[in-house]
Amino acid sequence: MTVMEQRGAYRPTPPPAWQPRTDPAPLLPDALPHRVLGTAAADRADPDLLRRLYAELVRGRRYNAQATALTKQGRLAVYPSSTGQEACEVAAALVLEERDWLFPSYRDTLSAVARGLDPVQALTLLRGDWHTGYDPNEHRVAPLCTPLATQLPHAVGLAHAARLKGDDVVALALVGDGGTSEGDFHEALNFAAVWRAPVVFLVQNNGFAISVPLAKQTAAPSLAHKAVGYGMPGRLVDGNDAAAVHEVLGEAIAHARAGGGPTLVEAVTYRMEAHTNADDDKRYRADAEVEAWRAHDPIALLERELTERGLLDEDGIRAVREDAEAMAADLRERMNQDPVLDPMDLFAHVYARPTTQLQEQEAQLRAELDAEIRHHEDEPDHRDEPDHRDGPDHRDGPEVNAR
Amino acid sequence: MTVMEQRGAYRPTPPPAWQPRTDPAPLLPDALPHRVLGTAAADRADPDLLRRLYAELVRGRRYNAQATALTKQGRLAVYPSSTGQEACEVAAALVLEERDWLFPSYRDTLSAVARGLDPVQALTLLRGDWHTGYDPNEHRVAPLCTPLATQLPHAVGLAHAARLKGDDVVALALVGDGGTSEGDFHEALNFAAVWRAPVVFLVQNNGFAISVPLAKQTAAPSLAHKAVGYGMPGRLVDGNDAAAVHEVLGEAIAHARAGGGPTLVEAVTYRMEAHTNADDDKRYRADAEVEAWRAHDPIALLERELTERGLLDEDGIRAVREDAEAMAADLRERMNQDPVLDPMDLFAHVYARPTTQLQEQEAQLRAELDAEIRHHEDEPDHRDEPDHRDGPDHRDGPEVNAR
Amino acid sequence: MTTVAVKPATMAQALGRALRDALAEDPTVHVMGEDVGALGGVFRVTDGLAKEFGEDRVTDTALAEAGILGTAVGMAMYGLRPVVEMQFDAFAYPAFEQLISHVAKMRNRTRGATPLPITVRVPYGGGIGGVEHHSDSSEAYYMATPGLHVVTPATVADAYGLLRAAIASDDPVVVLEPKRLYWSKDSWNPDEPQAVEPIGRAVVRRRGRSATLITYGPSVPVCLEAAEAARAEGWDLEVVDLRSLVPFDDETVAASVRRTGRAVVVHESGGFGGPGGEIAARVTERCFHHLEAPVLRVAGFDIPYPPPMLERHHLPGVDRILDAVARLQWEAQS
Amino acid sequence: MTTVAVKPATMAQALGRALRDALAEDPTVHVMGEDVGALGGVFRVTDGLAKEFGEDRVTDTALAEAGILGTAVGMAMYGLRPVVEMQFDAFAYPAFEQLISHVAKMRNRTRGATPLPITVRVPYGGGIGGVEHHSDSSEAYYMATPGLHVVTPATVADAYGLLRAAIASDDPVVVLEPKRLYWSKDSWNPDEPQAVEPIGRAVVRRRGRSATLITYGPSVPVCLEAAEAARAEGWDLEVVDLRSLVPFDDETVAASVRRTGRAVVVHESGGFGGPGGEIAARVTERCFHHLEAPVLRVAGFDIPYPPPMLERHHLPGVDRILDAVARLQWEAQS
Ligand SMILES: Cc1ncc(C[n+]2csc(CCOP(=O)(O)OP(=O)(O)O)c2C)c(N)n1
Ligand SMILES: Cc1ncc(C[n+]2csc(CCOP(=O)(O)OP(=O)(O)O)c2C)c(N)n1
Ligand SMILES: [Mg+2]
Ligand SMILES: [Mg+2]
Repeated sequence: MTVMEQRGAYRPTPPPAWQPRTDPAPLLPDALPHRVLGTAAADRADPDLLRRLYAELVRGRRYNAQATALTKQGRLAVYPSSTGQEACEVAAALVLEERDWLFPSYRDTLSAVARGLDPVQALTLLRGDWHTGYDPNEHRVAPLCTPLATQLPHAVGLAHAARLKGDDVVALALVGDGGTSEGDFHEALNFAAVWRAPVVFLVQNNGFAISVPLAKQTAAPSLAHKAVGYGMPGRLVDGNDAAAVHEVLGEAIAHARAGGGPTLVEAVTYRMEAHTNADDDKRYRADAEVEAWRAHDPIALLERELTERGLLDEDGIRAVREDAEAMAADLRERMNQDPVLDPMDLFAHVYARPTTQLQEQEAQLRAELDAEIRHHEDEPDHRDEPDHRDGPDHRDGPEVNAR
Repeated sequence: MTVMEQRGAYRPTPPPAWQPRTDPAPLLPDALPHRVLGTAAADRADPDLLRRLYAELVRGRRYNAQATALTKQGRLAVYPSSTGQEACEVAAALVLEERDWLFPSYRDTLSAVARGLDPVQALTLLRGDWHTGYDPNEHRVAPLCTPLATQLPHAVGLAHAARLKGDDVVALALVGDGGTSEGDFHEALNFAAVWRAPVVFLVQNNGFAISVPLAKQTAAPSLAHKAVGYGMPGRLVDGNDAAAVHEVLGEAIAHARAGGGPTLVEAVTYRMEAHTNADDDKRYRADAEVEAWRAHDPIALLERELTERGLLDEDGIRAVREDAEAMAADLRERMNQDPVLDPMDLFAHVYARPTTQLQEQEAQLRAELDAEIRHHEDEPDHRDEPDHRDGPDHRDGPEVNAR
Repeated sequence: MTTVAVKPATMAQALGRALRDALAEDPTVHVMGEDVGALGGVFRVTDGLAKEFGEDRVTDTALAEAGILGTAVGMAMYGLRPVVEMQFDAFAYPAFEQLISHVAKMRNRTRGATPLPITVRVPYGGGIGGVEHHSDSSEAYYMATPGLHVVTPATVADAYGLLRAAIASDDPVVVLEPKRLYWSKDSWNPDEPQAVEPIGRAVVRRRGRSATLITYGPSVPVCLEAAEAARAEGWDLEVVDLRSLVPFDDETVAASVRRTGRAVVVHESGGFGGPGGEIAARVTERCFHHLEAPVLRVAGFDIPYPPPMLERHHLPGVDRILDAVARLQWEAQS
Repeated sequence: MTTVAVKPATMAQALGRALRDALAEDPTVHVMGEDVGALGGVFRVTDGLAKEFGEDRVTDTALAEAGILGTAVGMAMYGLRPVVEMQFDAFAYPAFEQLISHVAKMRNRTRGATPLPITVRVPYGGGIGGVEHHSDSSEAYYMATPGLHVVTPATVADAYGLLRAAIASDDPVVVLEPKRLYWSKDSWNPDEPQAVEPIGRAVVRRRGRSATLITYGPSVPVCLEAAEAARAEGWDLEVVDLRSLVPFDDETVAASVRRTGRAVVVHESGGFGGPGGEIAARVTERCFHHLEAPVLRVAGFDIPYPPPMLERHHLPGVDRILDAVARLQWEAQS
């Protein structure tokens, strides 16, 4: 039986041959988001997993803080922080097998890092020395995707291809609440369901698309309620409860792996910082709202669970923090080094082989750069400057790096 | 209060302040399509309405047959017939008030005609003498729309604009089952729900998008189940039961008129003929399937109801058929006249005023046509030929007019 | 040019003022897009408008560009004049089908019965250190689409004048706003705004006799700088700012090139298939026997827009323009 | 050219044969799109393929062009070679964002780590009496997008050769298939198909000395006809079939124009912002001192594509081409 033949065999039939439609109930999410921490379900959770999640959350928070600091120092062009959303970012990375694929959006560098990517490579896009700073095939992390929701059909296609090949690979695609309004979201979920592709969609509903609150984005009971319209299950989860996100994603992935097809997971969370460093969130939300969410901090939630259950003590917390600091120090140090750039790279990867036209343009730029070097050599002060090493451009005005 | 402020006041709040989500149950369709004819509900139906629907169904069937015949005679470039779907086409037209707007897809000339459009003008697109053959404002019928689902956001925008102006206007937009897969379907429904726009979406699920059966289009329990994902009610109706379609659309329109926002209606029907005259449906479906649907013919269903209840007799049926024949004869006669074309129209409506560039091109074409005329005048045989009157182009090969 | 300069204003402010004046004068004008409300747009062009005119007139939409433009079509069909903001150049692409198949064609399809007075504002071009997909020069796509007008301001006054003209136009107009000029300042009196400019007129920004630089939008200041620098080489360059790509002002451009006998087209957009080909071809058709050298083009390379740290190598700068001027076969000078 | 002609085949058949051979030779090739399965495509190009290779290799997709191309991107990321069919030119527009922001750029974005060997087949152009949105010449959009290759066959043999080359290419290739040539026939031996053509080579279809007609796709036969008719006027026209718009074969084109000294670019696409501007500009840059007259352009008008009954007035025909040739300033002939 081919992959394609596994689809339900709908045939247009007139009444009385009409079948009652598939029962939609199992596809609908619960009324309230699923929670584990602080509930009886936490007892069933694997302590090692909880500790790993905790360590990664702390690292993640530190990573976000460090990246934001680097932005202030002009070392990054822009940084869209995931502070407050670390539970989603981290659980998404940890729940996958090595052979699986992650499709992050532009806000998800943390998830890519938690999956094992070099943090400096993950930040290349935002530093501005190249677009994608890593080989997607190495850790099976697709490029951080800026055109919203466009990565979702990619995840579907990859998962479908893997299934066609008979490989046991699941794709997990991340998208924001705002991104669900795009046509590509719709088309991706529909293809996934029709093809029963092994893909899981995680919507991080952080309440805003830049300044636009969810109420202007959708009138649906929840974003997870969109799932039934594609014929896949929709799940709602507390996005600040790392154990719950991990559990719900884990079930969805297992379902996909078993040939059950895609799942849509909505994680309810909150963006604690501005959209990016260039954004001014005072314009569109009240401090009180942000403060209210502080009481539901993903790290605090997990820390409380672990300490109350005696799975973590002061020493353990200190060790985790020290590890995070070491990561941050390393990141800081490496990001403080200027990247070495070769302007000729502009022409290297447009096509497999540059066209004659591009070769001409390459020669033109090379001649210009040679002339620049000669010019520098004439001025003794500059003789020691590295060639073609450019710093980030000068910027002014609000939001020039808004993404 | 402005239109915009009427939206539900979602605020991102952490637990325990989480509200249980809106109950999705009222937004979900019933398991089986709604029916009126042949059920107890038929007793409640207005006899006059049923008779009007019947007359229009018969006219509609005749109109489809006539248009198909005109295609065979080369009088139309192509015709996508709605034979079998007349109940949807006709109910959609009759359920609207005069001030309301209809947004048809390319298959819905019948609906436009039932709304009052001159059938010749409605066929202009398919004859090929111009694109839209009528002034959309005259009968409030938007242009027949070929790029699938792109008319849906138009309907939403128009309904929204009317509401902003305080006008009591509802828009009804038609789309096929295939069209629901397009991103524009998703974006239109989402905008409609967020804006609570007075718009109703009618999906004619006729089982196929050209050759592609519904099972390859969606895995959803029904297309109406998509509604809950936008926060609007979804209704499922027997698309061959004119009374049921009229009732369900009527309720949805009343709901929209009262400020309740949009509804998604899925009508289950069947395309009895090939996709267009240029299509070969033997390639993708069995005769038996088509035959099975013949037993559920929209005209027969309504005729049975009317005659059984004594609302229609032989004379009544004859009168209706004669009226339909007269319409067809008139259509045939008028379509057998060559349209008078002015090639200069090519430049007349590109912009409000032609650019100098277009004026130059206009002059060029005029000179060419003058030369052509001079050439004709030199050959006495052609002297009586009307100027610039072009017939439909020569066509060959399969599906060149597939749309 | 006759305005009394009161204080310098930025292009972003002038654009905002144009929207405000249009909203105030004409109740059918509606501004819509992502983040145009409370935030005032990511470039702050719509700052304060939602407060002044309310959410019904200045509307934060859901995040879906085809939906934004598609609903704008319906609104225009009902008599409104929507002004749509696309947040960045590359994020207008999802709306491409609506733009090409409906916005550009609706008047034609309906024999004039359904004109669509829609303004589509698109911040475009690079030079601001934006990460990928935030610096595309997409004008070639719009130019190749009959039924659209395409304008792009290079000065604060033109930003006001062209945007007002676009909104007033009964035809759809794509207003390409050069991102890197948003904070450029001019002496411009916001209380006596420049008159609405008719769409379709180029302007000579600098008179010169040796050769003509034909340019628009973000490259205008670069060309003016190049023209200054060229004086040292003995070249007196004329600079024509097209302002409107569609319709194209053949008269002004050809008159200049006939006078100078040499021309270079300058733009950021990639060269191949970019606006420069059309412009060079038109000029050559009209001025062939006045030309001492082929019309040359200085454009972005034929590559995807580079990352921030490399963009300066991509963007046409003064040196590259002067190099092209030097290649205008001066030895042939009579 | 060395193939033994056995029986005439249509371009549609040759394209189908190219797909079949590619599917048979390379298990990573997948064909996908609307109605490509049981129906064989609305132009029957994929006739029989689903039956031969199964639904997993030749897949009827849901009706969503962005979804089709977007999933193809993911499939290519996993090592497949998707061949995507867009049903008609104007129905490729919904996929524009995926094409521009991902398909064209992915190799570049990832420094070569993620090439996308995707073929996008787009039936294009008019002349078949199609109703609106079924006859667009959209090549200008693709040409202006670095990262894409763009080819278009004019002969049955090239249809096979170019499609095979496109599928074999490690870069994305847009194959523009001239709708009105689908049923054109050539002597072509389907059992000894023409060798795969390298992408990027123009070909001289007819030798001549008076002037060069530069053209491609659907306009090639028209130009050949015009060249025959021109003999009566004493003109011996050379006809260059570009075959590949990107990369552009400057060498072949410039060599021809240097030889003849005069050139006309002919295409169906609208003139303004269309391919002709780029071509004329390139030729002029390279051949300026060989040109006796400016390179002229014969193109579709700058209007939305006309309804079937009026399309013959829009399409460049023999007379319009000869008119342009007549305007090549023959009086200046030395
Ligand atoms: C197609 C597209 N349109 C617009 C943008 C500009 N933009 C970048 S982020 C953003 C908001 C995204 O909101 P959401 O999807 O909720 O993700 P979040 O930022 O909250 O993580 C917008 C509008 C974009 N990147 N892509
Ligand atoms: C955007 C777009 N893609 C493709 C097509 C070509 N096409 C015309 S009709 C059709 C099938 C439509 O199916 P459905 O929506 O179910 O409507 P039906 O024909 O059954 O009435 C297709 C693919 C189109 N018109 N527009
Ligand atoms: Mg968000
Ligand atoms: Mg259908």
